[in-house]
Amino acid sequence: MRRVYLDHSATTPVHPGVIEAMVDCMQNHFGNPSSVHSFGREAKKLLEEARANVAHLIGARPEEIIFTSGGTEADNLTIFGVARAMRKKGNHVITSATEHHAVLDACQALTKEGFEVTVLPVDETGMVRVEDVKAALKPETVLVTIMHANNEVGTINPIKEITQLVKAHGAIMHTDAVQTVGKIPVDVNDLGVDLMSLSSHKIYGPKGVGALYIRKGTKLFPLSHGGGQERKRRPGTENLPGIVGFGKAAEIMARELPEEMGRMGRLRQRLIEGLLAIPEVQLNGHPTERIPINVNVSIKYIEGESLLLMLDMKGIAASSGSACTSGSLDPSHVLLAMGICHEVAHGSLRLTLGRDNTEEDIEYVLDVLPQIVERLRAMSPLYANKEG
Amino acid sequence: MRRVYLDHSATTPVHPGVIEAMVDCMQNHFGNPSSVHSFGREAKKLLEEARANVAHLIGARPEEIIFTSGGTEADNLTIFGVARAMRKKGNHVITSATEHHAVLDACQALTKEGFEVTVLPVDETGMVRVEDVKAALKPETVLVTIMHANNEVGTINPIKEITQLVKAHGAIMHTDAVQTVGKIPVDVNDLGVDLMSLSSHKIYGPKGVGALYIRKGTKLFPLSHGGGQERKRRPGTENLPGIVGFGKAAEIMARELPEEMGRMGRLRQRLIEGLLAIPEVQLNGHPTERIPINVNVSIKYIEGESLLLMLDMKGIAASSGSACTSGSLDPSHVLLAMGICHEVAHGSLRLTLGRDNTEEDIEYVLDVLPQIVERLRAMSPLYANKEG
Amino acid sequence: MYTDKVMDHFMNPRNVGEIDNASGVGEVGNASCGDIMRIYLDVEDNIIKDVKFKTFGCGAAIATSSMATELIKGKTIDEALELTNKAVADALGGLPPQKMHCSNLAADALHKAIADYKAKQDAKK
Ligand SMILES: Cc1ncc(COP(=O)(O)O)c(C=O)c1O
Ligand SMILES: Cc1ncc(COP(=O)(O)O)c(C=O)c1O
Ligand code: FES
Ligand code: FES
Repeated sequence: MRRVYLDHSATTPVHPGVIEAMVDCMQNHFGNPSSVHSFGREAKKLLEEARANVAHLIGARPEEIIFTSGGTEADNLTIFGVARAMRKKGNHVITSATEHHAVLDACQALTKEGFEVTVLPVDETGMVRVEDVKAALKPETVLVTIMHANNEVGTINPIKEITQLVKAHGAIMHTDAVQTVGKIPVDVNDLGVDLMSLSSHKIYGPKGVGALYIRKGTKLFPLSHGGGQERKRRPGTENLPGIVGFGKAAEIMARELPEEMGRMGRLRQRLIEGLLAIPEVQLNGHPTERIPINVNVSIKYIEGESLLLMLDMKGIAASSGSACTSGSLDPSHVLLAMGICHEVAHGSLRLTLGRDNTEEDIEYVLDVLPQIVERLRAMSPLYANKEG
Repeated sequence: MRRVYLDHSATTPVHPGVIEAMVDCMQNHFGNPSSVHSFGREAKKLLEEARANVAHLIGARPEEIIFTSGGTEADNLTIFGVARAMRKKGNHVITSATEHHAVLDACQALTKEGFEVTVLPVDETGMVRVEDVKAALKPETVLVTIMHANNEVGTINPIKEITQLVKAHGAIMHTDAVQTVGKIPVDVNDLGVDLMSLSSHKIYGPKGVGALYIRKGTKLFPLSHGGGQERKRRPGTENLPGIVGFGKAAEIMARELPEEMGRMGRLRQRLIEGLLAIPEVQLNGHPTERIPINVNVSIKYIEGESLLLMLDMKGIAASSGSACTSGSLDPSHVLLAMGICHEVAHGSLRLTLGRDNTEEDIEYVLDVLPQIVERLRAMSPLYANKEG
Repeated sequence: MYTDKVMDHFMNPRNVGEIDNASGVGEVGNASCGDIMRIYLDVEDNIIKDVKFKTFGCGAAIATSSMATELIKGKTIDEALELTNKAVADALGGLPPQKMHCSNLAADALHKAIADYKAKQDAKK
């Protein structure tokens, strides 16, 4: 059976060149980068090469990159690390309603430490309004964290404008760029942010490794303690194979991005057109300000999990904001924040493209999907009600 | 040139079978374990197989294992997680002077949150005295964390006896078993501990992954927040290739341990004998209660870093507790805690054995080392003084 | 970590040893990391005819000792006094940041040895 992976915002396949680099690292350079001897020095060299590659991808300097165990840790390190370090200056943090749980839940936990957190709303396309940020800034505001692009609907926030406001106000600006890095051009100096979270497994690197960009001079307490690794900001023996893989992925992304961005955009347009040709399907998110790999639609009168399972039987991997897929009782907080009602959120389908996808893959999906939709709708009392 | 790696307590080479399992995971099962579709389910299956293998190695149940980014995170998660969760019950924590920095520094940081920390001394072999634990237990004691074996001198602590006291007192017992798991038999139920830290890269698995054993019913706050992974105790997309590698390493260790333990012990005895035949060399640590891979000696009148560099020129990788190798101003806190003076600590040499080492490796070291010692002593003003 | 120059002076240190009845001896010990360096001078007509050292310390400590002795051999006392710690480190192609304190040893020991020589000369007068 044909297998079509369309869940690249959840995770990506590991690039063959990345696997090769990791195997070389594990077979030939397994030393501990802290060791004095040649095994250690070779490992250290690989570590610093990877750091340079990741820095290059976002226009940073290598010494401004520290490696973490993933995007979640980078987000948590920022939120707890900066807020606690700035506690004397103020106790107010601003974030937005569509952030990843790593940001939202960390901010929520901050409130138990005496912080006040403002969660900004988004408009119906999922975008944070610059004027809302302006209105929320207070003398006590020490940190603003707004994601670069959303993982569910792909909407890109106006981070550059927001950052200008935040910096002029004297607060620290962080953006979770897990979903944009490697997909659109991202430059820390163009955006002006102080901190930026990255994750390797979203850019064809291995899982379990990420990075935090920390602009020189930004104060941050570590989340954990131990050896002096990563400039004392992130202790523990470095995940060398993971970091080497991440570095290789960053190098490949930097090279492929210009061409892939265009190709993804074209596949995406074809997919959206095809999906909107099915009756009662709506596009969620922003029509243009969205990352080129993201398609998110709501297919009315059906529920996302059943849809995913039927697609899976046809070899198609996708995801949904349905409550039934989340393990919790509520559908996607992102779709709800955009003002989409529960019922429509339940029928959401996210298809996220990647470098292995072809036009044939898209045609296959557009061939299979209408039949599935029809079958599910035939079973749905909502659809029956509506017709009746 | 012959290369002899004798720094297995710093990190180990990755076992070829581990690399193979990781490559298979990355090539064929790259899904996100949280995904509904087949890619996700395959990943989830690998995750749970690895968990079962790691659990088996220490006699635990799979649901009592959570994966972390390494030993450092497992230690920090325990110390902050348990202490904060038990805050209402008491604010006293007990640890020992020879713990890894991941434990010592985390305990130090706890004092800023209003905890009182007792750091127990050790005897001249590096062992914690059971009666000292008994004397230190107070009504406010909520957590005791004592390492199973020390990473520098290899001394094994009487964890079973200590745990009995601690449990009878109603406190929670943690042991950092990073240096014992895979080297001697370790069983969580035999030891009776509530929590145990493990690290993959010390048992021929990849760096950047570890585990925390948490006995059912033990309360613990997470260090960071986000997705609900690892029973909400450790969020973030799972480091699947790392975890799969760790699981494979655990499986191999469980199989090889009985035989390797004996072989390591024999190589170690030969090495110790040969080293003690050099004049003015002393063995650091316990004569018998030490892990079979550890040799730690002090070679008087010479400094450890120069010794490591000269050994390195001969292809031999080792480590030292000298201040000059630490990047800080003090020599090893472990050797100092054992009552060894600065000068003798500076001349310490740690050789830690592994599964690739042969008798020939040991003879090579014993052939090369005396000449190096002679050269360095000829340069040493301390040796001159002594002779003069 | 170390430059090739450092490794060369570490593996093949110049002027290791002692001088019997030296014209001047200087010893410095950096209590912080326990390293000790001793320099022996043989001075004739205000010129350093020979110099030897003994050092207990890391690779950088040994290499800087060796380089410092090389740099002043055959120089006048006044020229030798001008030797700075930085000059020694530079001559070695630089030292890692955490090792800069070791380079302070060599020039300091030398200056002490010269002071000892001068004191001995004054005593003779
Ligand atoms: C926007 C965003 N932030 C953070 C994360 C978390 O990254 P990681 O999976 O590496 O922990 C993800 C992906 O899960 C994400 O999409
Ligand atoms: C006793 C002990 N605990 C903890 C650690 C830290 O483990 P990791 O390197 O996986 O962070 C180590 C090794 O460095 C260790 O030897
Ligand atoms: S209908 Fe079963 S989980 Fe929602
Ligand atoms: S002598 Fe100790 S660091 Fe150089």
